[in-house]
Amino acid sequence: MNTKHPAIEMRGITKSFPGVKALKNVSFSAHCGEVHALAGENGAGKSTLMKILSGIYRPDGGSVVVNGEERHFTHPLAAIRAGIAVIYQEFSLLPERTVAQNIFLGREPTRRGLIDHKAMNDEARRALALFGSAHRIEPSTVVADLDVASQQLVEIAKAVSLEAKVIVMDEPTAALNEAECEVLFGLVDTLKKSGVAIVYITHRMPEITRLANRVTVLKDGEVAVRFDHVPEPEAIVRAMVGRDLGDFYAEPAAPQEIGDVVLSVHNAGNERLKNVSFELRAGEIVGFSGLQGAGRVALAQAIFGLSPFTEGEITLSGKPARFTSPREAIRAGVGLLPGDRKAEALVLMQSVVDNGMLTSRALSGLSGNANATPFVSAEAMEKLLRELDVRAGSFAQDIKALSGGNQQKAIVARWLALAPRLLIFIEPTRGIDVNAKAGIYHLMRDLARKGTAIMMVSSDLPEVLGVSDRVLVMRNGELVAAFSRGASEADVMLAATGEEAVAA
Amino acid sequence: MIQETVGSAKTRGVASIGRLPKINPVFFVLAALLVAITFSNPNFIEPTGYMNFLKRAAPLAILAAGQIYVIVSGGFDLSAGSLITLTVVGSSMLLDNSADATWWVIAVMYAVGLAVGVVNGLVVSYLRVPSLIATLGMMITLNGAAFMWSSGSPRGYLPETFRFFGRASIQGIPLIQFLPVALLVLLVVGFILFWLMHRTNLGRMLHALGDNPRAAQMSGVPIERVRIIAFVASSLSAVTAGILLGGFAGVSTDVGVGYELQAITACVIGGAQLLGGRGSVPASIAGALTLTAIFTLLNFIGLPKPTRDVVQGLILIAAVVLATYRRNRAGGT
Amino acid sequence: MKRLLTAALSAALVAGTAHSQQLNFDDTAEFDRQRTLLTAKANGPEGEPWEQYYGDQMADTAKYKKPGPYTICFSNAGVNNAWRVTGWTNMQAEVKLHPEIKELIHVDAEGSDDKQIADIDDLINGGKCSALIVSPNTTAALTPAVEKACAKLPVIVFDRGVNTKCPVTFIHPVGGYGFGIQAGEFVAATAPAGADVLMLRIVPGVDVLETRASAAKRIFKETGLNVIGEEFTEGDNAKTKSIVEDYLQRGKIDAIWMDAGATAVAALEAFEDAGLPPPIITGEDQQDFLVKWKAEGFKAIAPTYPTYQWRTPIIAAVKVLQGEAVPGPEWVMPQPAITAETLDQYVDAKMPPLHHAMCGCEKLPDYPAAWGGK
Amino acid sequence: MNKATLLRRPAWRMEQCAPALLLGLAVLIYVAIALSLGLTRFLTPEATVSILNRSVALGITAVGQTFTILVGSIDLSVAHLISASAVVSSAIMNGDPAMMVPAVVAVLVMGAVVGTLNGLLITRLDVNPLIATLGMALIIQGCLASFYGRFDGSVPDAFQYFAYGEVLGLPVSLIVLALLVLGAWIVLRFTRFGSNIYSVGGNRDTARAAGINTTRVVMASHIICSLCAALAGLYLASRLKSGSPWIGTEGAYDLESIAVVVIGGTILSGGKGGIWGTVAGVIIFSLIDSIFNLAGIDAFAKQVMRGIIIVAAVAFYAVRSKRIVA
Repeated sequence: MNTKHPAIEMRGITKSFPGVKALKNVSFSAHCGEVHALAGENGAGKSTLMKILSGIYRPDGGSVVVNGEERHFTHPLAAIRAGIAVIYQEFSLLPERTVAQNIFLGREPTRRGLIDHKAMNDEARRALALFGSAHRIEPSTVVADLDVASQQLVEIAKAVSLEAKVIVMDEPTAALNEAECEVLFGLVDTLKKSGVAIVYITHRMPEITRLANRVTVLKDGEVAVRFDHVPEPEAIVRAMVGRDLGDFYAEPAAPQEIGDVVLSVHNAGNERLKNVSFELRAGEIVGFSGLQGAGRVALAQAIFGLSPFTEGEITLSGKPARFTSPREAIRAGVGLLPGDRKAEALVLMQSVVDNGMLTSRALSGLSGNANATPFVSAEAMEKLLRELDVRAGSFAQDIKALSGGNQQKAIVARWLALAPRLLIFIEPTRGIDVNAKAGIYHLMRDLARKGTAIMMVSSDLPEVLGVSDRVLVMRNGELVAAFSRGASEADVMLAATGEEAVAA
Repeated sequence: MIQETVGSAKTRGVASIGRLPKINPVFFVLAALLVAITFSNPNFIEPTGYMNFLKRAAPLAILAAGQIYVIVSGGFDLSAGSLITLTVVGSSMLLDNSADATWWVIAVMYAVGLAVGVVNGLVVSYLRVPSLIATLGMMITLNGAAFMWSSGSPRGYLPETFRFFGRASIQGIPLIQFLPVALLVLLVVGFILFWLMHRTNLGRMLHALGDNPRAAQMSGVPIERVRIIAFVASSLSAVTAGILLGGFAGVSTDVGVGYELQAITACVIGGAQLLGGRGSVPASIAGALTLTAIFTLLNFIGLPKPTRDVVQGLILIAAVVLATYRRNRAGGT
Repeated sequence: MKRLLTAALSAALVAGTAHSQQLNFDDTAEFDRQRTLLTAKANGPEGEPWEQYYGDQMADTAKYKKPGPYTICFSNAGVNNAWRVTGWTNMQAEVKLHPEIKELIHVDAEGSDDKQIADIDDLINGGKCSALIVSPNTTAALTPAVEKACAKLPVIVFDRGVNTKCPVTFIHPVGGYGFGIQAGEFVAATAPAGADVLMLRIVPGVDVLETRASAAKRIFKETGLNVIGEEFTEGDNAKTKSIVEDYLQRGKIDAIWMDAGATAVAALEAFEDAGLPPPIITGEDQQDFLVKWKAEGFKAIAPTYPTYQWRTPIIAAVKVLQGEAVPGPEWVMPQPAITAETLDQYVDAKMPPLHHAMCGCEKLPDYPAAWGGK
Repeated sequence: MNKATLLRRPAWRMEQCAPALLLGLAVLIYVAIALSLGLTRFLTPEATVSILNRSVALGITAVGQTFTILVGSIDLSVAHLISASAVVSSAIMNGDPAMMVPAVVAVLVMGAVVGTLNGLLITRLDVNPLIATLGMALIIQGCLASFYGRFDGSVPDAFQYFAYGEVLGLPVSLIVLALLVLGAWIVLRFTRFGSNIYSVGGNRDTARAAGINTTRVVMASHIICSLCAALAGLYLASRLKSGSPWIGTEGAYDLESIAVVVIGGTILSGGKGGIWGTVAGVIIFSLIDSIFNLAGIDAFAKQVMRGIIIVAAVAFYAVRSKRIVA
């Protein structure tokens, strides 16, 4: 192993997109056997930098040096051949192919020119064994049949099996629960020990503390600061946003602010939910915690009519509310902000205003004036967007040009226009930078203050504990515990995992 | 921020009509072609010249204005051409030269169109068959039905009352001398379709549906209903085009052949995004006029038919390349 | 890039043509032969042209003789235009006149050579056919299939031919030159010297249509008429009307010559809508044209490619199976043109617009209902 | 850990055996009709071969179309390419057996050129494949039409061996088709290229990020498709002794080949399906033809039912999916 040179070194990288300077003179390196954390707000340039490293983009200026040798990757394959593997934030698995086929995508083992399926499955099984016996993922399973966490693990196995010298992990824990995170952290440690250089991109400070040797913070396409040690989380956050975050979470609701029951679910269930009973009141934010697949999203979707309840009594403000379609739920005053904005909320080719007004228009008469619905007019929507501080060159521009946080706020505006009784947030801050997160939290609280009941599903435990007035925990499709404000992470985790988890 | 919001208020007017960043290039192309036609045939600027041109283009323009609904919603309607055939053949069968029947026959044809659109929409929405296949099946079925109904060749004349829409002109109008009824139909249908697409909730929902069906569904858009309406709009426009074509040229068995692809071509020339989310009724109509203008010009220049095929192919590809290029330049990443 | 593509393709095609010789659609000997036949006296019963024939060469059919009842098989290129619909109706009606025919098995190739070959194969292998009638979709393509069939049973070909003499007989009217001559000579005789003639054709490259056009062009050239254009309408009314409109916008048209009459009415309407008197026009025996002609009395002729030829194969098949001689190896039948003098005989407003009047079907069972008349 | 993260048992994947079910149904109907009409001679091995032989051209084209659809593209230019290759081959051969090899080479080169151009338009210029290949179809048609009437070529008898020859009682054409299918199966199942086709069809960005040269895969798929169309053209020239410029369009090979591929369970958006489904689709189409011939249903009614069958067969796969289609 050559320790004189860093495993990779990026020198003075500059990259522009039409109208945007994405990276300005950025230098970055990673040595063998270290974890170099890369932090920064969304849009700070982290992903662009990594796409240059992996050969997806070509830099306008600067150079990429691998093992002391300057390289110009023109294709991702060149980067992979040079020993650089990237685990992307967005899943890059093919749902219709098997686990083994995904792991060996584009580099299937062959014998006499033909793919050796048996060897491929065996190799895949070996790569998956890194996660221990807990995740028995069969290599011949079609990926679509796996749950989300297993899919993420396959994704990681894919990068690891490349036997790369450099592994870039772009928010690898975004879809993992705490227990699965631990498996991943153990794996990172193993890789580090075996001399792999790891670039670890994350928003989560505890992960940096837990794993990193060095930290680089990007801000607005430039290196804001580089620490050769792991500093206090506050220092990193300060460097990312340029100010202190005293009021990150909003004040909880005072008892008198909590009003009547809005949603009541009694002994409800469907194929993924069993015997669920709870109430949501006006003015409160209730967080739903649990492992991936515990049924939190399924519950939200059941309330919203997307995969309806098949049994139980559900009432909304006293009226029966077992909805069979989102439209029906929305008409009754339920709103839902999905976790995957791009796939489930945004209409990317339409303007910011169009995105904001979509639901208002959907509930109005088909032949009604699109710019003056009974719920909101185009002018009023623009005012609302301005109030929410949605930043866009123009509200008439396509929403795809906006940052994640601004897109999320535009989607919030979509629901605000309807003044819903109950608003469901799923992973409200996924892929949103620290600064914008605080804005979303305050927005949620303001809504609650105005009398909306808020249900929040999140995998970010500090977020759940920091934002919610109550926390409900789910496991295997059932509600297993309820905590009032002030519960500890340990309490919630214990409830979420059950006793078996303690043993594991 | 304040400056930005001022900017947004100013551009909002543009936003509401389909947000074309600039004037759609199809209008310039059309203008250039009309000038070229005039040069090759000075008579074109006479009312008979351009009115004949517009009359001839009207069926395709109406068809394109309907097809754009399906394209914006993310699909294709390949059954439009065969529905034209069915309209002409069916009308001739039912009418058999009896003028009195005109109105109810037209009503029956629109009912058939409505049914075809609804079935297309239902098959795509509920049986989840991609529209390419669903409307291909419908196309084959309708062609077969038209032949079955007429046992191979239409068995009735179309009376002048029926042919009025595609053939007659209103005489004695100042400045333009006369106005073909077909053009009047185009103006009325075009306006209705324009208004529905660019001024109403339906239009915005169509765009949302084509852009991201899942997001549309989760935002409360009645996606099945909206999709069915898109197919119905296309089918009804096909019936209208059929009535005009039957009127223009009388009975024949293969009137509609190839019209569906021409309509899709017109929409693409008008800058529509295939697979949904973007498209404009006026630009599609302009696309149809452009296509007709190209054929007319090639006719005037005296190019043989084979060349026309090649030119149509090249223009089709060039239009899409140009649109992609513009979008990439304008769209940032 | 696209230019490159066009160039490449053209090059490929040119390379292909380098070796092949041009098809001869302008055969002087054949032109003269057909011109003579048009005025020749046909053999056979007067007034029943479907039984008439030119020449006296007969095919010996003794070896095909077998007892009835017969199953006649018919491989049809398609029923995809009005002419074929009328013809097919004729044939079905003709079968009803022959009690010795037990069944007519009809297979429709839907205009596909490939399917027709498979169909013929099926019919032979089915083993039920006493005789096979073929109306080939394409001459060259169907030749091997017909040859194969000849080896097993008596074959009768009509309409388009095949490149083999193995069928018992090939039934067809005089031919494309004849059609072109009738129409061309009428225009030449009626129009003033140097008149402007627009030639409207369906598609290029189809043998029967090419010969019609070449015959007419030869006559126009001989008589000094000015052909202002030769346009392809694809048999589409709207296109026809548009083309004529465009020509009228640019100048005058004295006469319209058509290689097939399906869109004649559309061409006339272009004059009508432009407020011009109808030109000299050549059409075909389609009722809509005849009705208009009768009503407006313009100068016209309607050469025909008679649909009564669809009756003849059935007649021939029965004769063959009964061992009677039939004209062969070619059965050339008369190909009359409808003129102003004979128009009244054929015009019938009760028949549907696309009915072909030269059907010889007026006395057949179920006339006129089966043909869509009232 | 716990059950939630354990593998969910893969659901029985119905769509994998759906083509076989549909095929079984078609066979059943055919046999039932043949028996009920007392036409047992349509159930012999010879009849089976003859049924299969009906669709050789469609089969060859559909094998190629399977590649383009799997890779997430589509090819509407095959019908015109079939015409062009039939015409060009018969023109070059012009009855001379010595010209057979040059003609076959010329036609295959032409196919490769068209496939390459389709691929370039789609990958380099980013043109929607429907539009790119539709444009290409018009261009080929135009080029072909400008040579209408100049073709009097015919293939030599020796070349007709392709369509009419028999080896061990099996038609040569059928053997060629079978070999082609086998080859396609091996390519798709056992080569990296085949695997890449599924990957690119499944998600082009993912494939690219995994280091697959997506441009090359799409190009190659289009070239394979065009080569198959060219081969189909050669077959038709051999079968028909000469090439007519409308042979491809009159058989509607463009839309029919797409229809049989999707009836075989390959999804239009790509990445899922396979060659055996296509084979089932082709046989189903042949059977439909034979069933209608047997039952003596007229061509128009047949067309109506054919349209309905196409939609119904695809609905059979699609109706259970939760995906919203357009």
